[in-house]
Amino acid sequence: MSIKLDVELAGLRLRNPTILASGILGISKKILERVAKSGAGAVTTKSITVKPRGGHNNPIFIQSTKETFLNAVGYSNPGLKAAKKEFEDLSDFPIPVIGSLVGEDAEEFAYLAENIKEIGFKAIEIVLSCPHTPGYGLLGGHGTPEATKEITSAVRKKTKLPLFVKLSPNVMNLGEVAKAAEKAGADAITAVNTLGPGMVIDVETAKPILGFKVGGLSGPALKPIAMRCVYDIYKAVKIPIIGVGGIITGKDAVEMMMAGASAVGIGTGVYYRGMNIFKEVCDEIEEFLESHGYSNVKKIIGLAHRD
Amino acid sequence: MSIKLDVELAGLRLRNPTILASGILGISKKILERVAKSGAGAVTTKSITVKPRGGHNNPIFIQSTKETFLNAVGYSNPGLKAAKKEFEDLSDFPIPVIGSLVGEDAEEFAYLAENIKEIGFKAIEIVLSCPHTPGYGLLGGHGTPEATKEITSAVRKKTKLPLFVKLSPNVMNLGEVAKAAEKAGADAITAVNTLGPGMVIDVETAKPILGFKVGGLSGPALKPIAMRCVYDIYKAVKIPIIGVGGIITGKDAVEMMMAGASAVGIGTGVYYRGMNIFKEVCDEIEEFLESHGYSNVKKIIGLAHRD
Amino acid sequence: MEIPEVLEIKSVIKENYKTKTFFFNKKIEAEPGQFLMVWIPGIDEKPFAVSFENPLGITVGRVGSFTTQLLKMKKGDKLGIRGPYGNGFKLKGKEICLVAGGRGIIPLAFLAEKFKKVDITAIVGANTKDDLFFVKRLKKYCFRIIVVTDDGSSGIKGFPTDSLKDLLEKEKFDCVYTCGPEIMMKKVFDICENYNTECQASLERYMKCGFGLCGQCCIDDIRICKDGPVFNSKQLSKLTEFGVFERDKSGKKVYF
Amino acid sequence: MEIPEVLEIKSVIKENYKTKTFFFNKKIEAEPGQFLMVWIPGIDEKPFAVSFENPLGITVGRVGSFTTQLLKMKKGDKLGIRGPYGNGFKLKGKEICLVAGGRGIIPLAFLAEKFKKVDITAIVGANTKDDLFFVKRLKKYCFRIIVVTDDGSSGIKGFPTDSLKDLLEKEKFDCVYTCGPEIMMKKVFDICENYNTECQASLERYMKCGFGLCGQCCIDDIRICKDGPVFNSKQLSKLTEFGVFERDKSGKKVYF
Ligand SMILES: Cc1cc2nc3c(=O)[nH]c(=O)nc-3n(C[C@H](O)[C@H](O)[C@H](O)COP(=O)(O)OP(=O)(O)OC[C@H]3O[C@@H](n4cnc5c(N)ncnc54)[C@H](O)[C@@H]3O)c2cc1C
Ligand SMILES: Cc1cc2nc3c(=O)[nH]c(=O)nc-3n(C[C@H](O)[C@H](O)[C@H](O)COP(=O)(O)OP(=O)(O)OC[C@H]3O[C@@H](n4cnc5c(N)ncnc54)[C@H](O)[C@@H]3O)c2cc1C
Ligand SMILES: Cc1cc2nc3c(=O)[nH]c(=O)nc-3n(C[C@H](O)[C@H](O)[C@H](O)COP(=O)(O)O)c2cc1C
Ligand SMILES: Cc1cc2nc3c(=O)[nH]c(=O)nc-3n(C[C@H](O)[C@H](O)[C@H](O)COP(=O)(O)O)c2cc1C
Ligand code: FES
Ligand code: FES
Repeated sequence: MSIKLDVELAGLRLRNPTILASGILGISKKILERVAKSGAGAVTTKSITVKPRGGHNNPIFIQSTKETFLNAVGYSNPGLKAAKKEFEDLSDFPIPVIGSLVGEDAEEFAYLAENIKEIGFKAIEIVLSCPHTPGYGLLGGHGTPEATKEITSAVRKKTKLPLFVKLSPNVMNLGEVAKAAEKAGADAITAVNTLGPGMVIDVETAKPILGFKVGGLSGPALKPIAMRCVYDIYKAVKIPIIGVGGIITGKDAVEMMMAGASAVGIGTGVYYRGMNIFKEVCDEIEEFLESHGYSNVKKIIGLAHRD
Repeated sequence: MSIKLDVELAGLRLRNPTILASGILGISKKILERVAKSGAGAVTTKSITVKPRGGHNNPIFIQSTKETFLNAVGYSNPGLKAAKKEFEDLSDFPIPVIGSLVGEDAEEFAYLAENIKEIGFKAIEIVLSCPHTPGYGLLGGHGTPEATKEITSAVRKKTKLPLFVKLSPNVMNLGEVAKAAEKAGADAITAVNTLGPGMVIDVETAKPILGFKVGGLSGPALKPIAMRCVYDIYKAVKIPIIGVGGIITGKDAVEMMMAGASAVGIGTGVYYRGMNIFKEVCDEIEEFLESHGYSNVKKIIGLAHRD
Repeated sequence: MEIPEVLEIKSVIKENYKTKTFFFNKKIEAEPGQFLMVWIPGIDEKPFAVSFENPLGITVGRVGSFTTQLLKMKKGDKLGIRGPYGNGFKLKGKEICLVAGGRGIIPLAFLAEKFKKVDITAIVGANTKDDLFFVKRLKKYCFRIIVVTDDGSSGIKGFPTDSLKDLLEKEKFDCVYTCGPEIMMKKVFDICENYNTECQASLERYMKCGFGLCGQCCIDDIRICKDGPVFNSKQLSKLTEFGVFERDKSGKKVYF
Repeated sequence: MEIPEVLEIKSVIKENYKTKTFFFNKKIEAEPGQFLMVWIPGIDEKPFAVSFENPLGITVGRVGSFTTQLLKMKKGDKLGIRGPYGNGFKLKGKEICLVAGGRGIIPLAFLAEKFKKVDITAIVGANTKDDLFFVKRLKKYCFRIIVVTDDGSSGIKGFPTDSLKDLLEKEKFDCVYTCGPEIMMKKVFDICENYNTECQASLERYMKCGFGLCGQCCIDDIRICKDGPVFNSKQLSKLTEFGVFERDKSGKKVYF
C-alpha cells in the first residue's frame, strides 16, 4: 500500500503534515533550508516585529523538568527591514515558508502584513498568544475574542495570503477565540503557543533562572493541554488547525490529527530528537497508517469527534 | 544544628510544611490517619459537596505523559451528611485536618461551611478552581476576582475557622484573584489546583480516554506553572500561601517556599514516591537547610523576592 | 505509564450462560490475584482479575451494565487494558486449599495453574449448577475438587464454608486461599483462625484509579488496589471493616 | 537537564590585567573546544570555553558589561554552569600546530594539556605584552612556542598568521588548530588550504540557548553551539559566512 502523507492547509499543499514551529531555529533562510532537507512539510520563521529586538537577557530557554522547557526569548529578531532582506528570495525554497508576524496592536500587525508583501512567504501567521513579552500577546491583551477579531480583520484587509492565527492554551474559552478569528477572515488556527508562563527558581541563590524570570512552557508535557485546545477548536470552527505543543513522535502527531489538526507544528521536539525529527515523525505516521489500514493521512483528521 | 521544620499557617501550627492535597486518598478518617503516620504536617479531605456524587465514569485518572497526570474525578464524595459522620470525631487526630468544601454558588458554599461546624476540622479550604466539573470551579465561573470575592465573603460569615481559598493556575491575573480572596476574608491561599484541562486520545480507537474526555493536569510538569502562580500571589497578598503542584522532592518544596509558600501540598507525588513521600520530603528539606546554614524552614519563605 | 493499552480480542470462550473469557494477542506476567483495569473505549472502565497470562485472558461474569456490555464484545473488538495492579497470592507450604465462591474462582483457577506443583484441594461454591465454570480447568491442577451448590443441583448441597470446616476437622493445610463474596471470605477467615490455619483472601472494593491515589478502594487504612487485593491472616485480623461494609462509587458506606 | 547548576567559586587566579581564571569545586570531562554557559544569578548568561576540567575552571577576559561583572566575582561567590556543550577539537596525527589569537588561547591551552603526548608547536598572538597569558601553561606541553605581538613588546612583532606561513614553508603539520578573532582564523584557514594542511577552528557566534534550538548562533545552515563550535577544513570550506559576518543579539548581521 502506498500511503499518502500530503495534506492541504488553507490552500497550501504540504508534502507532509509536519511544520517547524515559530521561534525554533528560524533565524535565516539557510537554516530553514536545512530544516526543509530534514523532512519538514513547511517551516515557520521566527516572529518578525517592526523594529529589531534583542530580546530578554539570558537564560532565555531552560529545561524546567524532564518534559518541560520554559522560554522567554522576548521576540528577538532583527526587525522587518532585515527580514525582508533575509527572505527576499524564496523562489527556490522547496516547501512553503510561513512568515510569523507579531505586533503590539492591530495597526502594527496590519503594517507588517502590508510590508512583507515582497517576500515569498506562502502564508502569514499572526501571533496573539505569547505569555512573556510585555506589550505583546497575552501581556498585550491579545488573547480575547474581541482583540483577536480586531487584529485579524486588520491584517485580513492587507493581505491575500493564507492567514493563520496563533492562539494561547491559557485561554479557557478557546473555541470562542477561534471563532472570532474565523469570522474575521482567518484561514487557519495555529494552536497552541507556549503555556503559562512558568518559573524555575534556583534554590542555591533563590533567584529565578530565566532572564525575564518567567517563560512560556513547551515540550512533551504540553501535549495533553494542546490536545484539548485543538479538540475544542475543531468543534468550534470549520477552518483547518495546525496542532502545536509537545509533538515528539509520530504517535503524538496522529493523536493531534485525530483531535482535529490538519497539520502539526514541532518546536521543542527538535531538542529531543534533533532536526531529523521531521523525517522520523513522518516515517512513524506512515507506519501507523499502514498498520492500521489508512491509505491517506487526511482520513484521520478529526476522527476523535466521531461517535 | 537542630533544624526547625514547623511552620505557622493562618494560626495553625504544622509540625512540618507538607500537606496532603485534596482529592488524593482523603476518603476516610482512617486513610488520613495513615497519611499522618507517613509524616505529613496536615491533611486535606476530598472535597465535600452537599449531595453525594458518584463522579465521572472511569477512567477518572490517567497518566498523560511521564510527568503529567490528568484527572476528572468529578468530585465523587458521599456528601455532607456522610462527611459529618466520617469525620465526626477528630479529637485524637495527630495533625490538623483541613476540610475541603465545594459548592455551585456562594449560597451552597456558605451552607457547607455552616453545616460542618460540628466536625473537628482545623481549617476549611474552599475550591474555586476545578477545571473539569460542570457547575463547579472554572466551569461554574468561580475563577474571577468577583466570584472569588462573593463566595469567600459568604463563607467567611459562616465560619471562624481559618479559611483557605484554592485557586486555579489557568487564570492569568492570579494576583488579582488572590487579592479579592484576601479582601473578602481569606486566611490563606492554596495555589494551585490542576491545570487545563487536558486530553489524551487513544489512537487505536480515536477515543478520548478519560470518562469525562478532559481532565485537570497534575504532576511534576505542573511545578513550573505552580511556581509562577505562587510567586505572583506572594507579590499580591499578605496572607500565607500553600504551594501545590508537582512537588515531588524536598528540593521542589524548598523552591516553592522560596517562591513564597509557607507550606506545600502534595498530591500526585504520592504516585511517584508512595505515601512515605511526606517523611522523605521533610528529610530532604532538613538536609537542604542544614547544608545551607538555615536553622529554620521559615527563613526560606519568599526568599526569591529579595534582591 | 498508567494508561490503557488497547488490545484486540483474539478469541472469546463461553464459560457459562453469563460468563465469558476474552483472550488477547499478548503475553503478560502476573501473580494470581493481580488485576487489570479494563476499558470499553468511550464507555467505562472496571477491574477484572488476571485469568490467564499467556495469552492474556480475562473472565467476565454478568453483574450490571458494564459487564453486560463487556459480554457483548466479539473477536476483533478492542478493549483497553491497564495493569496488572496490586499484589498477588503467595505460595505457602505444600498442601493448600482453595475456597471459591461464585466468580471468585477466576483468580483461584489461575492460582492453581501457577501453583500446580503443590497439593491442591479446591472447594468450589456456586448458587446452582448453571453458575459453575472453570471446574474442568481446576481439575488439571487439583488432586481433589469439592463442588458445593446452594441448591444441591451439583455436588454437595450447602455452603463452601461448611465443606471447609469439615476438611479442617480432619486435615491440616499450610494455607487456605479464598475469593468470593465478602461474607463468605469473612467466614472462611474466621474458620481458619479457629483451626489455626493461615489464610489469604482477595478482597474487592469499588475501584477507580487502580494505582493507589484516589482513595476510592480503601478498607480501613488500606488501599485494596495497591496494598492488596490479597491479604494474609495477620492483615485480615486488623481490618475492622472486613465483612462489615464497602463503599459505592461516591464513597458512601454500603453495609453487607 | 538544560539548567544551570550553581557552583561556588573555589579560587580565582589573575592571568593578566583583564583576565582571570575561576575554579569550581567540581570535576568534569570535556573535550577541548567545548564550552559552558555561565550564569551570573539574576544578571545574564554567556558562553565560555572549558579551560580546566579537574577542577573545572573557566578563564574570562574583559570585553563588555557581562565579563566586567564576572571578573568582579570572588572566592565563595556563586555562578551557574550549564554544559559542556558542542563538539571539541579532534586529535589528528603526531605533529600539530596551534594558532591562538587573544583569548583564543583558552581552549588551545586546554587542548595542549589534553593532547600533550604529541609534538605541539604553539603560535601565540596578542596585541601587546600585557595581553599575554597562559604562555607558561603552554610551555609544559609544547616543545616550541612562538610568541607574536602586534607591537613587538614580546616575542616577534607581527601577526600569528605570518608566523604560521613561515612555519608551513619549512615544515609539515598533521593539523593546525586555531582559535581567536574570526578574521585571523579565516586567514589561518586560507593559509592551511594553500599548504594543503588540515585545519580545525573554533568559531564564535552570539549564543543564547547553547543546545541547538533557538537558532541564534547560526552560521550558514550550521548551529555553532550544537554542530560546532569546532569545524574542520572540509566544513569550513563550505561556510559562506565564515569571516564575513556574524549576528548580534537580535540576529542582525554585523559584518567583520
Ligand atoms: C480486584 C477485583 C477483581 C475483579 N475480578 C473480576 C473478574 O475477574 N471477573 C469479573 O467478572 N468480575 C471481577 N470483579 C468485579 C467486577 O469489577 C464487577 O463485577 C464489575 O465492575 C461490575 O460492573 P457492572 O457495571 O457490571 O455492575 P454494577 O451494576 O455497576 O455493579 C455491581 C457491583 O459490582 C461492583 N462494582 C461495580 N463497579 C465496580 C468497580 N469499579 N470496582 C469494583 N467493584 C465494582 C460493586 O460491588 C457493585 O455493587 C473484580 C473486582 C475487583 C475489585
Ligand atoms: C564558544 C564560545 C566560547 C567562548 N569562550 C570564552 C572564554 O573562554 N573566555 C572568554 O573570556 N570569552 C569567551 N567567549 C566570549 C565571551 O562569551 C564574550 O566575550 C562575552 O559574552 C562578552 O560579553 P560582555 O557582556 O562582556 O560583552 P558585550 O559588550 O556584550 O559583547 C562584546 C562582544 O562579545 C560577543 N558576545 C557578547 N555576548 C555574547 C554571547 N551571548 N555569545 C557569544 N558572544 C557574545 C559579541 O561578539 C560582542 O560583540 C566565548 C564565546 C563563545 C561563543
Ligand atoms: C525557544 C522558543 C521560542 C519560541 N518563539 C516563538 C515565536 O517567536 N513566535 C511564536 O509564535 N511562537 C514561539 N514559540 C512557541 C512555539 O512556536 C510553539 O508554539 C511552542 O513551543 C509549543 O510547541 P512545542 O512543545 O513543540 O515546542 C517559541 C517556542 C520556543 C521553545
Ligand atoms: C486524582 C485527583 C483528585 C483531585 N481532587 C481534588 C478535589 O477534590 N479538590 C481539590 O481541591 N483538588 C483536587 N485535586 C487537585 C490537587 O489537590 C492538587 O491541587 C493538584 O493535583 C496539583 O498538585 P499535584 O501536582 O501535587 O498533584 C485532585 C487532584 C488529583 C490528582
Ligand atoms: S482505586 Fe484509587 S486508590 Fe485504589
Ligand atoms: S545558541 Fe541557540 S541554537 Fe545555538
